[in-house]
Amino acid sequence: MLQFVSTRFLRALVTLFIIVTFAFIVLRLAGDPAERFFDPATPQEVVDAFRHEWGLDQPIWVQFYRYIIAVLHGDLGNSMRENRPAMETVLARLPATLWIMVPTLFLKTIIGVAAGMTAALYRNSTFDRLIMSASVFGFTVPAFVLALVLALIFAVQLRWLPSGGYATPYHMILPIATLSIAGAATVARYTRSSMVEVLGRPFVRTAAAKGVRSKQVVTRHVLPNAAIPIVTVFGFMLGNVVGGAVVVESVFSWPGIGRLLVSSVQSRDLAVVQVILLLIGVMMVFSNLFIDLLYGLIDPRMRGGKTQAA
Amino acid sequence: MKGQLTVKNLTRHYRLRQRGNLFARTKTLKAVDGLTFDVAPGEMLGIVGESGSGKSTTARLLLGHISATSGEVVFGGEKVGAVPDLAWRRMRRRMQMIYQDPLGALDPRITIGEQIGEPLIVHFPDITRDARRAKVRAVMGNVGLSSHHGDRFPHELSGGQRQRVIIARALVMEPELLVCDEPVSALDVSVQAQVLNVFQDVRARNGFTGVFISHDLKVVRQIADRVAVMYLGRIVEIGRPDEVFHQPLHPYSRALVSAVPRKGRSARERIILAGDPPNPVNVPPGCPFHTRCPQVKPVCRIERPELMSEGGRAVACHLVNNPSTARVAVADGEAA
Amino acid sequence: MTGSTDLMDIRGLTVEFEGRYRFTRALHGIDITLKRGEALGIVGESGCGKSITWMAVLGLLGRNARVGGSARLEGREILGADDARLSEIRGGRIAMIFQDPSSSLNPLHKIGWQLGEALRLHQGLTGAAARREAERLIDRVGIANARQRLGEYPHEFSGGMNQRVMIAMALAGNPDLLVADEPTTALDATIQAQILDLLDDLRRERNMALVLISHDLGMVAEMTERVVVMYCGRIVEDSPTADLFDNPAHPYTRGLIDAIPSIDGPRQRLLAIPGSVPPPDRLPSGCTFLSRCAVAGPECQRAVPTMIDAGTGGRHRAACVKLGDLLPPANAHLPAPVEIAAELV
Amino acid sequence: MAIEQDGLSTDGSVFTEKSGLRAFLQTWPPMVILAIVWLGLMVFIAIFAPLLTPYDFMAVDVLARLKPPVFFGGTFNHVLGTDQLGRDVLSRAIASIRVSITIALCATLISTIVGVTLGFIAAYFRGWVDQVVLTIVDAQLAMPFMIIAIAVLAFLGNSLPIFVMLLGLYGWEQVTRIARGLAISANTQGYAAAAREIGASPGRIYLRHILPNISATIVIAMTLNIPGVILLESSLSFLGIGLQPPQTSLGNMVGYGRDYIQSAPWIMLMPSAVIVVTTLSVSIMGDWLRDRIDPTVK
Repeated sequence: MLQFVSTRFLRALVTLFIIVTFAFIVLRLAGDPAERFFDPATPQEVVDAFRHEWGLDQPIWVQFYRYIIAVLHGDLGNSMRENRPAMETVLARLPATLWIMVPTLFLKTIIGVAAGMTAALYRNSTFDRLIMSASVFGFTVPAFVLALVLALIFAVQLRWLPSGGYATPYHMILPIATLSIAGAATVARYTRSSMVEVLGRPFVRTAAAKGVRSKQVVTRHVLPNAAIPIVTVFGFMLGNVVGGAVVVESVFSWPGIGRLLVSSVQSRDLAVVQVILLLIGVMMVFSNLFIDLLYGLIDPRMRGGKTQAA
Repeated sequence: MKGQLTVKNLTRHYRLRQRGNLFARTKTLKAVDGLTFDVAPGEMLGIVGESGSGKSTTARLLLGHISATSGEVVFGGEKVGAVPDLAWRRMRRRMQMIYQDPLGALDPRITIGEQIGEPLIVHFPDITRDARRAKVRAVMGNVGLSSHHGDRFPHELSGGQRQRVIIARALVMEPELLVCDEPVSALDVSVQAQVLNVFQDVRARNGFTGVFISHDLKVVRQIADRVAVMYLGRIVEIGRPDEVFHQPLHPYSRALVSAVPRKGRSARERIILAGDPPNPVNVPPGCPFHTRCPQVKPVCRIERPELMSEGGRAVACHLVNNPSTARVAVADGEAA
Repeated sequence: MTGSTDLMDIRGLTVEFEGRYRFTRALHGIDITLKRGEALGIVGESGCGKSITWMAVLGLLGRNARVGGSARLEGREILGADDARLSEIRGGRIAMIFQDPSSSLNPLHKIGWQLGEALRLHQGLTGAAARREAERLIDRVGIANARQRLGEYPHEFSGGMNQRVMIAMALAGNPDLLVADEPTTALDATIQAQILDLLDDLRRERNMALVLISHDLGMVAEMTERVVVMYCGRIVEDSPTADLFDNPAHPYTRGLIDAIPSIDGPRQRLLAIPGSVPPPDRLPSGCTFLSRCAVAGPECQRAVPTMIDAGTGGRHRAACVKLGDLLPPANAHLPAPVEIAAELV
Repeated sequence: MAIEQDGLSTDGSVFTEKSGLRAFLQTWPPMVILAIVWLGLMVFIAIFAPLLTPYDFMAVDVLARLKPPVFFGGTFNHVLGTDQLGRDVLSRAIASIRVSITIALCATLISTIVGVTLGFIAAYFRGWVDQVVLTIVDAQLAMPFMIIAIAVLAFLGNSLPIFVMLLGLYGWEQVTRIARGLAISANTQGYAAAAREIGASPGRIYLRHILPNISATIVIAMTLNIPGVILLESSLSFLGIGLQPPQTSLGNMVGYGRDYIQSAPWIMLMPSAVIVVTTLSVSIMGDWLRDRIDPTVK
């Protein structure tokens, strides 16, 4: 088990390193930022000072080394717009994003798993077709369309809910609803296909043949096995929520990280963009690590360390 | 044209790593551990054994599909290598293999006729289309496929017909050596009989040297001139099928033969071995079979018996080769 | 109930599977009667409906199957029984084990848990009592070190060991009938011998009926008292085991016997049945064996043959209209059908 | 038909036919037919867009601003109304469909080529090359592509070629995994092993044997990738970091229309509907293709 954990941990570190390297490469590919962001009229000293601050006058590998060190210290430059460390700017916006992400994760998991399970158990019934059609619809509708349509109905027409802002709990409802509907659709689809696959495996037949009631076959034998693939795609689903948050926050004027990202891109506040990129990377890597460990906990085959032909 | 196949001290070890682990010690799996045998020109050698005995690894080693850890395979005076160079390609023309799963070994998107002709395209690019077609038709006739099958796709044929296609594809090169790995195991009894008959017919016609691997003793007896019994990567007994199957000398061969069901015998007469074969990663010291042998003697746990031949028959067992030593060792063991 | 009553009585069992365009019949009316403690073998090549018969009886076929006919356990109909009654029968009266034991056990649960579940369901045992009984059963099926092994997972067991666990689980409900569906197909020869030996012992010691489904005629011959031969979803021959091998009546049975190479006796060319088993949607009309039969005549096309007496005492029956012509020269081999004739599809 | 149970039947196979309509509907579900018709229409529009637009999609007509569609008080001059600059919504939608569909197809083509190439390289070399490819795949999976795309656009700016190349990286990892997996399984026990045994060269094995065999699965993966690309493109354009004016795309239209959600919702609803119906159609068709054609899911 210790070896299992250490291997996973090492893999997470490698992934993190790749993401950091990626951020660095993109940064450098963009060319000399000094030339991009100062118009030719800017005094040379200002440009040079900027270059020096970013270490742009050093050889590339020194820049990379310094970059890594800086990243490790959490020192990622200043936000040009707010003139304070980019990290601070981003962290200030984090709570708003978590306020909609965490409820969304819960909601979509519960709704998605329940719907997917029911669909799998009553496969090819009208109910199954209904759920599956709804789920296809749920994940092919772009988040911004869904957000706008919900806003149009509940805010503009019915005037039940506010169309944007960050003041009362009511403001949370539409963003969360938008993200949950799309997310639940994906979860339902995975759950169904995973359940259907497990239902066809020989040990399910064995359980039925030894006299386990249908209901218990599902709860005791099928569900734990179906959970494995569902858990493994959870990281991917988290990514979906993060991606969707960017759009939804923009539509509902929700002051979270997603909206910050978009506005920073538009105003070319690269330091902030970079911090957000790395922050999301770290979050994703650790949630994937957590999922891997969870996976090992559910499935005894993963932790046994059984030898296998190379 | 035939050639002699000589195998000397052939060994294939695999290094194993703990699954999903970067730091673990590696272990060695001895899939094939010191095989020595020859197959005379035109002879068919059968190899029997259970899973993990190294039969399939042997097949791939013989054809240079994988490289040997040590030892060598010589066919018709030329060493069989595993590096895909010019010599390897030249050897490929002379040696062919037949697989267990006929559907998997055929490309589902290419017609039967083209697949049978493919070795010709690969090795003799200059041959004309018509000559190739004629050759393919002739070979198909030999294995009992009619020419209209040539335009079909593998999924349109039955299991037995597919296996005939595999045989035809191997035969189109007029190979001098044919290695067959469980060629009839996936087939139903009635179809298995058809394919075995095809084997005998094409052998009578083409006269290649052959190695026939199977877990089914009855099938091997039907087809082979000599049979080798493998256990944990080693040959424990080798001889003519009638001798080995009627008077097996090695205790393992004896158990294997007694496990073959036959009518008019009660199930009670089987020799039941205890336990599973050991994992090839942990081959026990001494005789590899001693953990399950009903007649185990103390010497078997210490000393590995050599394969000793006597008049075309060879056994690797202390009890058979050197009964006196075994007895003495027993006495020693009791004294100690 | 006395020992002489029939344990199972299957009448006119049909199964149809839903395809894209239509339902295709896979079983065409199966009749099997099974006595208490009897060992019955069911043989036939793959696709003949051997397993489907018993899966249908236990209601283990999926939703896309339509089952018809009747199956009575001690006179009570069990086809179409509700979930509660079916779960009492499954494992409690009729237990079933399958081929490929390693994937037939739940990979996420310990062996002891899986065995305990069966004990709780059929004997109401829990806690220490269940544990003791589980240890006893595991020990009985020949797994050493029972206490420790119960805490392990199926992937830590070999295929043969897993099949022993399956058998122990089947015994947990003290069933009257054990259906073993190709129990040794995935196992090595020496392990196969161990499992068969165990099944034979258990059957005798518990006076349990055994249905052994296998494609291996030799294995069935050793293990059973009576054999049913199936072909294309029908029973073509039903006979006491000894009689079947001495006087095979149906040409298909003869073909099967002749197609197996022998381990002793003179080595001779095999007499193969030409062609292969047709899929259920491409059966010929009349006798389904017609296209592969060496002795078929025009009368075979007229109707599906019924089961008629093929020997003395009415215990040996076969479904072949040529039976009368075939019977006299018993034991004589049929003429070799075709050399390696081109197969026509 | 003879009665089966009494054993006097002469039938071979016994079938219970489903009714003709039921069989037809199970083979060709109505949704699938609708999806195919819609996609055909989209492709038709994408090809013949310049011939179909009643107005130049950039033509500004200040006198006809924010005209509603027909049946909502509008006239037949502008069937779907006009936007805030008086541009014809129908013409803009047709031009946008052309741009969006073209981008989606190009991007998917790029990602498929990248994916198959990397998958084959990994399968052919195995060993550390394989490990490197797998690690990159893992890293790609670990990051939401949306975030990567936004970051890249922020740093590199967004010209059309960069935008298409970037979208072309969406979904490559799925194709790589599929191609690698199928190639390895064909190599270890299947027809590719047999071809190598015969003596065929790697080029012959991969191009003549493996590629044709996995093409069905790859095409299906491509089909299922298209909705993702459309969503990504329209989301980015919606946020104003994707395609820039005067270029127009469906997401772009929604983005600019959202300011008029109260006064002129049709500007936003029309392109939204096209996006939804198109992605829906592609998904429905992809699922249907997978169920019907792909042998690996059976």
